[in-house]
Amino acid sequence: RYEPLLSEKDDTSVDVGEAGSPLPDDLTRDDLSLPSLAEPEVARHYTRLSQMNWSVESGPYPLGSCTMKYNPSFAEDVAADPNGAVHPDRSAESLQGTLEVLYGLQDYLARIGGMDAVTLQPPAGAAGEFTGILVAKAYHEANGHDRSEVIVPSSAHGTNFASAAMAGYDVVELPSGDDGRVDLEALEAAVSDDTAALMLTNPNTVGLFERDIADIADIVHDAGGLLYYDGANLNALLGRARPGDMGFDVMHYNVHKTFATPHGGGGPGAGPVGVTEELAPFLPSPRVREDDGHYELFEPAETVGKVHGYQGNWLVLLKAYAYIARLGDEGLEDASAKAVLNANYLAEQIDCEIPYGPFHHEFAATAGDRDAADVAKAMLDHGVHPPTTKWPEFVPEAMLTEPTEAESLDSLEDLAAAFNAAFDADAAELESAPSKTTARRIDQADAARNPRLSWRSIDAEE
Amino acid sequence: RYEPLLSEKDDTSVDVGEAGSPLPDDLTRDDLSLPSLAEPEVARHYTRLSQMNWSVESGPYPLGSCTMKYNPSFAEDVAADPNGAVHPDRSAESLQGTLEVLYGLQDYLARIGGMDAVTLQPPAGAAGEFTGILVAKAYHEANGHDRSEVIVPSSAHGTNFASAAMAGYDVVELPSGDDGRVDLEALEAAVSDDTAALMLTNPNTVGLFERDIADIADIVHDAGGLLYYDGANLNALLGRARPGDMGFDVMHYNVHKTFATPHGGGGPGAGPVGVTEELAPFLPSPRVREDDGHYELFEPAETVGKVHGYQGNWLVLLKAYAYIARLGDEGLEDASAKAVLNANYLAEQIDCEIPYGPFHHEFAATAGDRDAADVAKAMLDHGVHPPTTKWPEFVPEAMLTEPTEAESLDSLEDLAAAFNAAFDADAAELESAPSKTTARRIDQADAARNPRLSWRSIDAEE
Amino acid sequence: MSKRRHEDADGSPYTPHSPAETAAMLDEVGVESEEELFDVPPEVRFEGDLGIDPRSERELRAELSATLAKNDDLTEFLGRDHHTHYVPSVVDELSERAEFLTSYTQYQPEITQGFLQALFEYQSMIVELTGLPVANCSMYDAATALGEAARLSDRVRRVSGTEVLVPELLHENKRAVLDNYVDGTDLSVATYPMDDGNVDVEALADLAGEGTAMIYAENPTVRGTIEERLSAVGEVADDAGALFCLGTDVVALGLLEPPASVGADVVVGEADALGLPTAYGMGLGLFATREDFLRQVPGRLVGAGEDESGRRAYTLTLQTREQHIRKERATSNICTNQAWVALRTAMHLALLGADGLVDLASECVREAESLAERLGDLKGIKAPVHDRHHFREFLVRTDQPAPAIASDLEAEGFAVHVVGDHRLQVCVTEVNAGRADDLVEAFAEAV
Amino acid sequence: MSKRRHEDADGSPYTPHSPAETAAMLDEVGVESEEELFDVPPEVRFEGDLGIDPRSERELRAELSATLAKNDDLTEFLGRDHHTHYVPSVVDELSERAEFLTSYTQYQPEITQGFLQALFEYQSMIVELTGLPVANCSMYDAATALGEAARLSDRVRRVSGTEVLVPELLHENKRAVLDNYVDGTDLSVATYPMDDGNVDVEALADLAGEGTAMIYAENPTVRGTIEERLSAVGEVADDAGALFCLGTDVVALGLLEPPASVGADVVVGEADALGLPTAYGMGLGLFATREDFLRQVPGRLVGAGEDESGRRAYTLTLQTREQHIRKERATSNICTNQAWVALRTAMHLALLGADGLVDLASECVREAESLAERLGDLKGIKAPVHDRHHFREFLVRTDQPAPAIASDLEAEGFAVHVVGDHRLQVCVTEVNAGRADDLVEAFAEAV
Repeated sequence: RYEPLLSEKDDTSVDVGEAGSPLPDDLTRDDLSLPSLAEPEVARHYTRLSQMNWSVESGPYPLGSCTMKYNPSFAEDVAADPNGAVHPDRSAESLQGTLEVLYGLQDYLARIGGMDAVTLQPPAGAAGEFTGILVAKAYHEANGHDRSEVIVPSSAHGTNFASAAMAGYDVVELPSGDDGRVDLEALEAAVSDDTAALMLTNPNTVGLFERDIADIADIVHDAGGLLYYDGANLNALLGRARPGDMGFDVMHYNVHKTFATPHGGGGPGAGPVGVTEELAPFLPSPRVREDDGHYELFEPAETVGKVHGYQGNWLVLLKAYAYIARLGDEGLEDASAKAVLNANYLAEQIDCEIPYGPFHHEFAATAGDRDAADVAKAMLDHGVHPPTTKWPEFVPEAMLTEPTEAESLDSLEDLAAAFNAAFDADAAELESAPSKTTARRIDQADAARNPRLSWRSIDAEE
Repeated sequence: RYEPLLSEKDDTSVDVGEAGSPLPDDLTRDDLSLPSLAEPEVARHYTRLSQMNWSVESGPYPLGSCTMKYNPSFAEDVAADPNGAVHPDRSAESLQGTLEVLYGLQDYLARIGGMDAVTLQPPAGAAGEFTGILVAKAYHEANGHDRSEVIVPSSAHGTNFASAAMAGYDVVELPSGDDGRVDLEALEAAVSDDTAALMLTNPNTVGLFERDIADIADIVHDAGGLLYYDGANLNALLGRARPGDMGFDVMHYNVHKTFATPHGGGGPGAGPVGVTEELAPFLPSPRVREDDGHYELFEPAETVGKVHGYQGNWLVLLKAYAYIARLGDEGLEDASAKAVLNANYLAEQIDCEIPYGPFHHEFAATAGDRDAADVAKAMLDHGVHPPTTKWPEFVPEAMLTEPTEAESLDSLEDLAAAFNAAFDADAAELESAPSKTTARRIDQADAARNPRLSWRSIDAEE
Repeated sequence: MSKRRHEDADGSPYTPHSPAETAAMLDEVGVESEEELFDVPPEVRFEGDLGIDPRSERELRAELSATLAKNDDLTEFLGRDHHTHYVPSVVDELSERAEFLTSYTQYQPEITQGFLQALFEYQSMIVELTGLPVANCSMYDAATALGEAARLSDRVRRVSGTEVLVPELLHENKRAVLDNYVDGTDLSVATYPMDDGNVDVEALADLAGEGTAMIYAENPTVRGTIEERLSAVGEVADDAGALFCLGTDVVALGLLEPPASVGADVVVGEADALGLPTAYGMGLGLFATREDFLRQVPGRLVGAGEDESGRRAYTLTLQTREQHIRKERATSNICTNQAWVALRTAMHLALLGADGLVDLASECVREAESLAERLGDLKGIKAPVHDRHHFREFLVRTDQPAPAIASDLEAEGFAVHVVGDHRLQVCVTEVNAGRADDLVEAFAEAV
Repeated sequence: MSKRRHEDADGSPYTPHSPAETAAMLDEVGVESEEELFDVPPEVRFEGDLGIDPRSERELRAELSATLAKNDDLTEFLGRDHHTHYVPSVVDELSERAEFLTSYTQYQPEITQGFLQALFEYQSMIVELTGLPVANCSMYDAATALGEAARLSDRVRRVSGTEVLVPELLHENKRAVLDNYVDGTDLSVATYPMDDGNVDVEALADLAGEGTAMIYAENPTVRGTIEERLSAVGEVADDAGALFCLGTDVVALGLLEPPASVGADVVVGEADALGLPTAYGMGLGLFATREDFLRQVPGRLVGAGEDESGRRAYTLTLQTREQHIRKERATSNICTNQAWVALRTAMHLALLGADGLVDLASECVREAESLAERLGDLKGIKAPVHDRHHFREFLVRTDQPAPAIASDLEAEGFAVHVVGDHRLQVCVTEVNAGRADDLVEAFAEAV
């Protein structure tokens, strides 16, 4: 099955002058080359491409730490409301509906996270991390603290390291303890007067709750640092534990992970940030407040400024609001309950070693003497998406698996069968997998050595 | 690839009393068995089923006489307007928007067909035929004519025969002439005092324009009969010729064929009927009229009554309006021009005999000494939908092919390649085809001999 | 070849031909122009303008949005054979997938297994709901399904009569359609009386006899009452050697007695109450019947069979009943039916499941009872008029003239049915129940 | 096992577990209850209520529809980095197909070829439009793309300076984001003056020098003017050994000078003007650059390669630049980006084609010129303020206070930008051009 590139379907070049440009020649391009197809051709092209793509509606998608759960269709209809299609520079008075939703979402997220104030501006989780660290930095600066380090456990997402560095901090990596959790002694040793913050994911990236969280908070706070909560795994705790109650000062929420907004093949997401009262004055501008039923935008007193050109990914935020409101307390609790139950049940069905435990919503199986990437490719032939592979690094040949609450018992059985078949495959089978997919195994090293990033570069070679 | 039946996924049975029925037991069922699945499971089920289904957005769909052309997406958005989601029993005063669209469509169709009055009530083409014949019958009865026969050419759609019979007429079959058209002498012989109407498709079902249409009209009219136009092939004539101008008294329009409303795997369609002024008083009730910008429903003076519980398939009519208004005169003309050009071009590329011609929008190739159904199955493996096979019957092993205007030159080349490869296939290949499809060749005779029409009947067998 | 389309902007936006391609194709075909290909004699050639102005997609969407906004925004308490339930968004998402929406009837089953299975599942769910073993893929609507049922009674050998007995309270539109459907047969239609909203079984028994071809009853009736003696109706039909055709709807079937258990030979009715939003009467005709009548069934049937590799596969079956094979001797002229609506109804049923459907149907009983009671408490109103259980809707007798009250209600933003000088009909489902208090208040003002 | 879910109706509608299944699973796992699985110490266990009421899908759709309807229905003549063009319906249909919408980043390319190819095509179209050979899959928006460009200038070895020069007329939001993006670097931001809406090239040349890391200019500018001496800006940057970063948008690129030809090293800007309806500032950041900086590019890149059978296949590539591999030494922290918006933009570009894009861009010039002229004819107004060509938007100087005029216009149903005490900004595209006459009339009343 092959779908030609748009450029292989058409190679029209238009002379801009001949096409009736209203500008003097020296201000315009001479010509423009873009495929020029009629709607029926475009419709078929993208329909065919879509059929070569895996999605949550295709089957299980147990990417650990990515939380690929079912995305309710009704939220798309809500987001398509033409009354929500407004320009960001309109007066607050003329946008009371939009502001009411944003205010409501700020409130929901504050409740869920146990936080005092929330900004919705960051357009993705990593942007939320950057924002949270900027806020922490501004807090320290306002308090006259000169702190240069952010501590990040080795099991953390790469974004934690990158976001801290982006804000100008030195990153101190904290190795995981033998039990897969934060090693309190190592933490004691790592904190200092230079510690601006510890960034922590809880449950962590092998699904373990950091049971010593109260002690961790004390250690960091005693050193004058702030505690940052990475919301990637919040789906494991809804209604059971709140970062604010655990002692976190600042956190981000990943709305596609926890609140079922579609990931769209790589975004848009949204990474709202919640903080305690102390940090609220530093949040990005503007935020929404309510005054006697009237909503208005305001600039926090010591705001860090802006992290997005406008107010973030509005349509995503609207869908997150819809999801939270659809579920309510009991639905959110049920989501976490079933996410955790599913992970534990699936783990029972898989014939391979799973270090650590008891885990919550995800677990890191180890492929042992096999290459986890090979096992993943073999799973493709069994009609499922494989887990996240080779991460976190401290689990050898990790297969980080998160089925989410949306998988049925039948689906978990299918997933387990795929796992076990792939684990049982011999070396030759593993090497030649996958064979039933749109593309066979792709040589990624070669693609990187010889980058061809546009159809022009393909044409140039051929 | 196999997707289980819903019933294989779940077999819930609910005790109605236990479920809290508000009615006395003797008025209710005891229990109800239906699959009970959650939304994520239902979403995957139908997503997977959809992926096992060919459509116009999948590729060429050249079913002769079915006119499977591109269905513009914007018409779906128009049809989704919540202001159009109204109950049919509302007062006309409160539905001026809906009535305005219906009135506008009556007007457009009258212009396109060259007719004086149009009803939009028939919910499909065959229902349109039945309606048209009922109107003709009422006309004859009102004029004191006692006529018992409807003449239908052998090349006509099966619905023509069935619709005439349904209205109580005897059907007189008129064999095609040697040139594939109506044989005037045979027609002369067939008409009589008993002739209520001649039903004619023009261009006919092998794509030939009935050049003698003026003579045909005279013969039928002279005998006191009416001339009925089957609109199945109207897509070949838009803006070039109008049934009303050709002497037809009554016609139906197939909106999915001519005006690009989606066929939905078998409907809903719409079969509006247009008539001359003489027949207008007999049209179904109600129709829409306009009075100084105000729209109202009225009952035609000698109406045949109703052919649908309400006003037909409103959402389909709305999409038809949108399509016609999008194209306008020039767009409609272009559609027919390209439909005819595509058919003639494709015919040039196919290595097999095509009797008759010159044709308009479709042609009947003959598979010669091959079984047309086998050739069709072989085409499936080349990634296209095959033509209509074995019809019309007077072309041996017919492959009635109608590419429509929506196919690009590239797509026609693909289609021709598939045709030619299938024609070139040897007997063994033909017999074993298809091999690349979701299902292999299905034994339809066996399915009919041993009908299993529900999952209950499957369970009963197993 | 470049597809540059610029010069061709006046044509259809859905013809993917660049001028260069058109020229090359004309050349290959051997003509100078597209017009040459039209073999239309000059005397019938149309040379005028149709007078239809093209609009851009953007203009047209704005125009039609403005036009439809001319419909008044009323809260509808309307029923009478066209019922409104909430359709989950995912039904739109799934049914509007192009593979479903833009496909044709399944003439090539090997590449249309998806739709065929979905229709097979629809048939299966109707079988579960009716208890009858054969259900077709769809009829246009309840009225035409009734017409087809009557015609079926005319084809069935064991039936000797020619009279179709229908309730005096039959929806006037259904009656009008039925009249047309039997117009070409020997059948005639007569009515039997009702007793407080239900079939007057004794009167029916008096009317029925050898001359009866079919007895039609409804549950719920057009006035929303739930029949209490359906089995007796079935017996009357049996005794008369007539078919018993029961009209119902897909939601009511979730709670009420299954038609097979009261002796129904044919079930018709409205299936669009699930899956399809209110659409100005656009419908989905339910049609189920007994095994004996399998080869007399109108419409499409999907059957399970096997493919060459022995795996289960689905296909349209028993097509020799149909017009494209049997021509004038077909069981019906139906070709294009309402397959896509059936798909949507099946999706909605799958989402509801057994529990959900029972709950929804129960809500239809409770809301109607509750609203009738509250309206009945108002001075100048009797509701419900019939001393029966009701499903979704009920009759209201008003001391004041009903049309004037309905008009007042419309001015307040509510639509109800006027069914007589002093009779209104009110229908309530989960969709409008939230406005029931407001309706009662508006009634209180109006009466 | 029966999936009867009735008793479980209070949970999430999106967890497909029947009570029986849940019980069996708990048993298999070896615990009594779901709660046992939560390894949360009592001291941090949350025992309260969140206080969020669940709503049914039907209720919630009605509620949110009512809430959003509280937004006033204004015709927006607004631009300034967030531009509105008509998005064809088919873009919604195709992009909302679940296979696109509900997929994740393409970590398993063998089963995500569809999205990868679509993103490869997006990159390719941006390459055609900018003339630069490397385009990434997306940034969040124009402002963050500018921030990333500045950070790139900090990583590029050939650049020794630390000052980023931006126009004094830069959008205030963009400046605020840029400040934060350079906060953790050695970079600082300074402004250079404008001359009648365009870059004051001579003043810029005076400011630029060894200390300059990057010069940023825009075309069109935030005031809608079209730059006339961009090549000179490029030369200033070259002379200073600084990067030349050009901000633009995807529609303007269809008509204006291609960035590569004026010496741009990086192109950033707004790509959401196509494909995405106005969405309260939700964006799509364009990012393209020179081959030399390939390994410094932030964000995702899709490359073409081969699969084992030698057929072309697509994959995310050069991932060693990224945070999940390189951690704190990554070229950016970006992970989730705006891939789906890029998909939509590519779809819109594919529908427009070369002709369509040139036409659309030309319309942006013509409509702005025409509206500015008509407004300029009014007493008490000068429009356009700048004696330049304009793209979509232009500045209006008013004798009366601008905020009061804007307020009057809003009361008449129009939104325009207030950019100073006596300055308004007006943006016109094909979407609002049909209301331009009404706007002129409202202006005439207001001034």
